[in-house]
Amino acid sequence: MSRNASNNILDRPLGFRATPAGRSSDVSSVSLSAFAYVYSELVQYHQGRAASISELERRLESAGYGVGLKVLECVAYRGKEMKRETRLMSILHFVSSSVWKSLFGKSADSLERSIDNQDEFMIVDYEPITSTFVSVPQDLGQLSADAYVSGIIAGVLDGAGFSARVTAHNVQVEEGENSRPPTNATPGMPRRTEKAVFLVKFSPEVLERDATLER
Amino acid sequence: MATSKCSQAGQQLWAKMPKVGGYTRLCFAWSVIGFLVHTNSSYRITHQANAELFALTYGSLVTELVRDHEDPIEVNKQLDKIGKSIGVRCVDEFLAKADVAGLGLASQCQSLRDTAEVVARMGFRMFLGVGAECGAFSQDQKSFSIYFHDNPLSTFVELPPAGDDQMGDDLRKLKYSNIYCGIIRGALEQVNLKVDVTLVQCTLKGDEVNEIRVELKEVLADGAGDDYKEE
Amino acid sequence: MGFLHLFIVNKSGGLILHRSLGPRAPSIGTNDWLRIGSTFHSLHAIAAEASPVRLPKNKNPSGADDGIQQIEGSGVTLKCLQTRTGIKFVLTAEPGTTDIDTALREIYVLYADCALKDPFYELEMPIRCELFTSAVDNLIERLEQSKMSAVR
Amino acid sequence: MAAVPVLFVIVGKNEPLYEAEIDTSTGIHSSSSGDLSTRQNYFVLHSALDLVEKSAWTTNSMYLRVVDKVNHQQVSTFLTAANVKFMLLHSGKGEEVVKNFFNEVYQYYVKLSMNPFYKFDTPISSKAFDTRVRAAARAYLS
Repeated sequence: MSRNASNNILDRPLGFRATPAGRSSDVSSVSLSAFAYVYSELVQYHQGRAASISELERRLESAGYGVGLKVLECVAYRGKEMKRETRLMSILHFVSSSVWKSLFGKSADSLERSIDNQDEFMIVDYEPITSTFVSVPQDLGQLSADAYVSGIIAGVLDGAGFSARVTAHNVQVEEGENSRPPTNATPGMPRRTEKAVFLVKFSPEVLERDATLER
Repeated sequence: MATSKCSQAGQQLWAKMPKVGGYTRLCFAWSVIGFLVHTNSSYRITHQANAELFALTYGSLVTELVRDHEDPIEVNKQLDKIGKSIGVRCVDEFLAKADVAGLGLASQCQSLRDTAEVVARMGFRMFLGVGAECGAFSQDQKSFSIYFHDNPLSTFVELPPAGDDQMGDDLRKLKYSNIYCGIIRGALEQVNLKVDVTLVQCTLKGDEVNEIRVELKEVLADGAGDDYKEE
Repeated sequence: MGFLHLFIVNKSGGLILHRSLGPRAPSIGTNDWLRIGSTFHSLHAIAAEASPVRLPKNKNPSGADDGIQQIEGSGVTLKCLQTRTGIKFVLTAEPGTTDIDTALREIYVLYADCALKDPFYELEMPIRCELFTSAVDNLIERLEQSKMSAVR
Repeated sequence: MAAVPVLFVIVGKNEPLYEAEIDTSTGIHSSSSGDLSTRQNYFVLHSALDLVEKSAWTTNSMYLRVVDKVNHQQVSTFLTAANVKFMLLHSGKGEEVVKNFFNEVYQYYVKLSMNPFYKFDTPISSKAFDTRVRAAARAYLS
């Protein structure tokens, strides 16, 4: 066993980080730049190994999927109520508020049900952290740098038993649509012209199950 | 723009400083840091990201590398190479933002000791929000170590204990935080300091503290590594 | 009086960005720009050699290579920020324009944020990051407005 | 009367991830004659799985209490947020006691699952996890 066997991760509080005095470090954030650099390298690593734009998006989604499964358990455990989400709307609220707050420090800007098809929902974020400093070049077309986040959402939903296809889309922000002041960008940075729309398309059996529970 | 006003004041104050040895200027710089930013930490980038999302994202990168390369020694090399790609980029942010805050401290890195102080104290604090110390300077002042306890990268990580199984033995040869070495090497190379950087102690292996050893190889005279090419 | 052009030269003298910043900026063809970039790069180095005052190890106080920092012409003022990592940010403006140094430092910060953190930007290559160019325009606009209100 | 051993199994989507037959007084592997991990007990646990599937969607609490009784054996279940099933085959331990045991194990399970090197829904081979689960059984179920 390692020399100080006692400070096994299972004995320390979840998310514990050592400080010289051995107490838990209360610093729960790193600079946005640190995250941006690591994420940029993750994207470049997958871009080097992907043959097409859609494969790059699939790879970023799968990178996020594993994280989503962990985040589901971690956020539920920290919720302390020892509850599980069993209904469609409750898991969507769990994602757009609890998961978003835990990962991005604020809840998603909106959660909407698509009008034309019942199995589709949209989670909107005007300032997705993963594309804070990203400029997708023309030749990469519709690639969204937020595919990693859609993978996280898919991991949370599948884990909870609501399997769904989740895709990230960057959509132009209309004039006056987003009145909230920008939060997580350098002061000199202009306001974002695109928002991230995470399209969640649930599988049929999930909808059936939820319908039976309705009755 | 509050910051730029301070920087002009900082510049005038700085210019009036009598032309004395670097040491006095270094002390002046420390007081400027204290005054301009937080008392207990040097310049910190205002915009933050969740530390656990950061740790999980890095974890996803490392596990992807382990899946693609299997051999832990190769993964260590990849982490160092990825770190270098970050290092050559983040050094400009460090210089630019320290400059805007009127510090211009980086310019005072005449000796390796100053550089060690700046990298350990300001670099780790600015990007990771954690304190790091430097020490163990060699006789010839050519190498030093950076020590830190709080490692945001390895928040949830536990390497399997020795002798668990073959996969476990491999993982124990993995230097999980090796990316730090590439970052420091890349950053210093951009300012003409060719260094070797190795992770010598890691709390994941049961050590008391994380230690990174930095050894100066050569001071590049002309343009900053202008034969820069992707390794 | 206002800003005219911004151009950025990488370590090896290659032009990685040129941008006109205002209506009064004369239009210059891309080939001319490439020549301007490399010529300025070599002039910058020669100036350090030819300068009567030689700084220790040819480094100015900010630790960057010494060289041309400012050129005052009758119709234009040119200012150059040379970074320790060897990149040159050069701004030209009509004489009497203030805040050029502030603009250069802010542009350096924007370069560090919008170009260097973009996964699709390759170091030393021409900057095509749309975030960077719009951030620079936004900065120049802000500085011009603050001058406008100051003049009134 | 020697403490009656319990059988604790963690079941993933469709395979067991962890298994421990625990003599709640000593916490080590029970060597008592009535070897618990007989095929018959696995059959009991297996059939309880279907009952768990059904009640998983009708209640949203993680602790499902006793889902099945077979002669004098009871099956208590705890369902994590990601529908990983903790199942305990015991002979009538108190509801509160079993709940505390499950909460303690859940805490270890979450910490284990956050490790980037642990892949979701794969067998748990960590010895540290095993020793702490046995200690928890001793603490709560003896």
